Amino acid sequence: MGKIVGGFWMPHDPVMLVAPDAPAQAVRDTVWGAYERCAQRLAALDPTTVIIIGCDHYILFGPHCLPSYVIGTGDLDGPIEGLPGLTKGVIDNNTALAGRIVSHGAANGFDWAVARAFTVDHSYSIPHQYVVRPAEQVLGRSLPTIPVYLACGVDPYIPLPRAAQLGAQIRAAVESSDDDERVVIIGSGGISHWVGTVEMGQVSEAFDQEIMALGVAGDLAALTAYRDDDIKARAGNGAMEIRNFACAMGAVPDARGEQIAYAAVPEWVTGLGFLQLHPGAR
Amino acid sequence: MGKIVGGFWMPHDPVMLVAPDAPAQAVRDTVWGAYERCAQRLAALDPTTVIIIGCDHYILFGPHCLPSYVIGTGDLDGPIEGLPGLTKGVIDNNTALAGRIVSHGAANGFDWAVARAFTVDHSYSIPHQYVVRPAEQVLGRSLPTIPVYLACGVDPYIPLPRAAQLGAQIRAAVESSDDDERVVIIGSGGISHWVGTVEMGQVSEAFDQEIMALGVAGDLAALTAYRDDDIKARAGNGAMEIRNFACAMGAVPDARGEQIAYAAVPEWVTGLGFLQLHPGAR
Amino acid sequence: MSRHLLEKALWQLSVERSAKQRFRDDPDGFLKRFNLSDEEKRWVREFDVGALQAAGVNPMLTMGFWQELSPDRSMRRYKERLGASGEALNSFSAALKKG
Amino acid sequence: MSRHLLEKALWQLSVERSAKQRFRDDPDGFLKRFNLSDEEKRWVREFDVGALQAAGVNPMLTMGFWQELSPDRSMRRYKERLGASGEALNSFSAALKKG
Ligand SMILES: [Fe+3]
Ligand SMILES: [Fe+3]
Repeated sequence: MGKIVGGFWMPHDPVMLVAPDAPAQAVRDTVWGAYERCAQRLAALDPTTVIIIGCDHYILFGPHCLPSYVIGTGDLDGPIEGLPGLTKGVIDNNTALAGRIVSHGAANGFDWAVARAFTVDHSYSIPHQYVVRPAEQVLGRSLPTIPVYLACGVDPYIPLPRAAQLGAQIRAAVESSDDDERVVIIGSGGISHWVGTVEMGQVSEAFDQEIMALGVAGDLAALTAYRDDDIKARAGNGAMEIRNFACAMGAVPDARGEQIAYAAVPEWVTGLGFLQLHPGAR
Repeated sequence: MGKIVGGFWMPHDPVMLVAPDAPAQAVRDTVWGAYERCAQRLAALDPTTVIIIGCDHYILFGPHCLPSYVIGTGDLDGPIEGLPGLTKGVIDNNTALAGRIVSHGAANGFDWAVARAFTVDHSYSIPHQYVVRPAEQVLGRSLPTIPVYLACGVDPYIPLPRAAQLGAQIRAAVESSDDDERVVIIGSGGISHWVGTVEMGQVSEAFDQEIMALGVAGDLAALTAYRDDDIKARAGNGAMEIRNFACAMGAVPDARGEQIAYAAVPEWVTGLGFLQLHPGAR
Repeated sequence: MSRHLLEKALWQLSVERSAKQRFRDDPDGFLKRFNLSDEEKRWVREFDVGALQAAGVNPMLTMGFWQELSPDRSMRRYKERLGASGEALNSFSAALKKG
Repeated sequence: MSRHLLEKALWQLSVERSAKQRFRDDPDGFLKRFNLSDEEKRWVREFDVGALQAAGVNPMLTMGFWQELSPDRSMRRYKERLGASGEALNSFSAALKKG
């Protein structure tokens, strides 16, 4: 039987790559150090497969077809963007497990849109290249990494409670597998940030700390109780990405969180939180 | 309260337009006459809105995002193809009702992919231009027409039973509306046809008659019990479009069918069936 | 007014190389293919990101559009066009891409 | 072998005008961007619709590809390339588009 052995929350802030020297050295050390620690912890979980929950920023999907949630079940490459530090190329997927998530979903009321040939964006590639790749180095083996994208950036948004239910469906699908998969799920997203709006550059540390505290408490009910308007007003359109946190938390059985790092970084226009989700007793 | 006041099954065979003179005159009269009768019957239902259930033929959606079902909630134009007889242009949508179907779905376990700006294909435009437009002429008013597309042409296909459930969800959404909408739903699809395979040009009249009989009987359970492999083997990859029939039948309350016309037309590579779905007593 | 068609135009400009080139060569010719009002076309042609956002266009699109195609790509000027002034204009300096 | 990447290539060729032109001008150059084997590239370059379908490629794509880009667009020849012979070759004559 397959198992979700753990999860993470982490940011995918491209400004970090475009303007690496903008914040003070201590801040840079905190953030880059957090990615390294996530990589070490990922390797320590001895996973066989990783799932990254990302977010389209109105590049991958157009207004002619905006899916609520999509999974890459076939060939992968990317990222689509040219960003300093990110290498473009072919990416290893676990097509068998991704296909199982889709067919399990179809039998259980989750109608996945499917990407059979998919080019990922930075919301996948930043966690992949700064956490999954180093963990592969530590383990000396490949970690195929399934992309899932939730509608966080373009409306209609996936409802927050549905994101959590989708995480639970992913867990059920993994657990229905005969293979001894050990799966780690990464919710990729900034906390507060305003993308392209007049408020851009603000960070809402109070909101961020609230979210991190809910993560530590494993309080999925409270995390999914936010209203979209309130999220946008308090923490910006970018904070809609807490859907990815809810999905990851919903996938880890009885998750409790452990904060790895937090930094409010106006120079990188985002509140950056890193957290590990530990499975509880079951 | 809104109501589904009726439905239809009808084909969307582009070969009919490309090679209009290929079959015998009597066949042509049967088929074109059937579209006219459907238009008259549509007008007689005095609808306010039409929903057309179409099928992408691997043009509208690519392998990077294959939705199980999509609805056009905003601006419409098309069709995308240049086909003799079809006029390209802006199309009138009922955005309020389409949006209601999406939000009702989100609250009831149907996660619609959404097309906010959408160019339809011939599976919408053939019924629209040969049935809805003439009905508008008869009625002297506009009939806004919502596009829905089910995954019938490209795998992963929507499961047949799910297509019927989706129809029931559309009905529930319409009935939850305060507006006095009178909605007619059109399942657009060929019956047997092989598209692009070596068998292309065959027609399976036995399969077609079976499907028409299930339509007349209103036997949705039997219609949704076919296995995909059997459909493809007996009636071709094009016959996967009976999903659209199941969706329309699922939307019409206690539907019973009335056959309007059937013609096996190898010259147009398709078995062409026309049927009206009458709501039963409730 | 349609935010959807505005988003369709800006999305094509953000993902299709050939669309970008057509827009650079002949903005009016590019915009003719969209069922937009004259005013909406002007917002696009003149990079009026404030008006576009007021019409409901997704800010991720307006930012990408500005950064890729506007004559003055500065994010300071972008925020100015959105109505920022004073200290708010200087609240970040990095050469932003989408995040 | 990947039917997905073959479908990606054929889908681009069916919907993107600029892709069609690049393929006409320089098929190898167009195909280089896809992570396909030499054999798979040959199937596309040589319009081997039979091999493409055997690899799992959707027949709607192979037909559109043949009708838009092959030197010999006849549907009789298309069916021949799929293995039809004798009477089956003549079972329909219309200039088919997708249906
Ligand atoms: Fe993001
Ligand atoms: Fe069709």
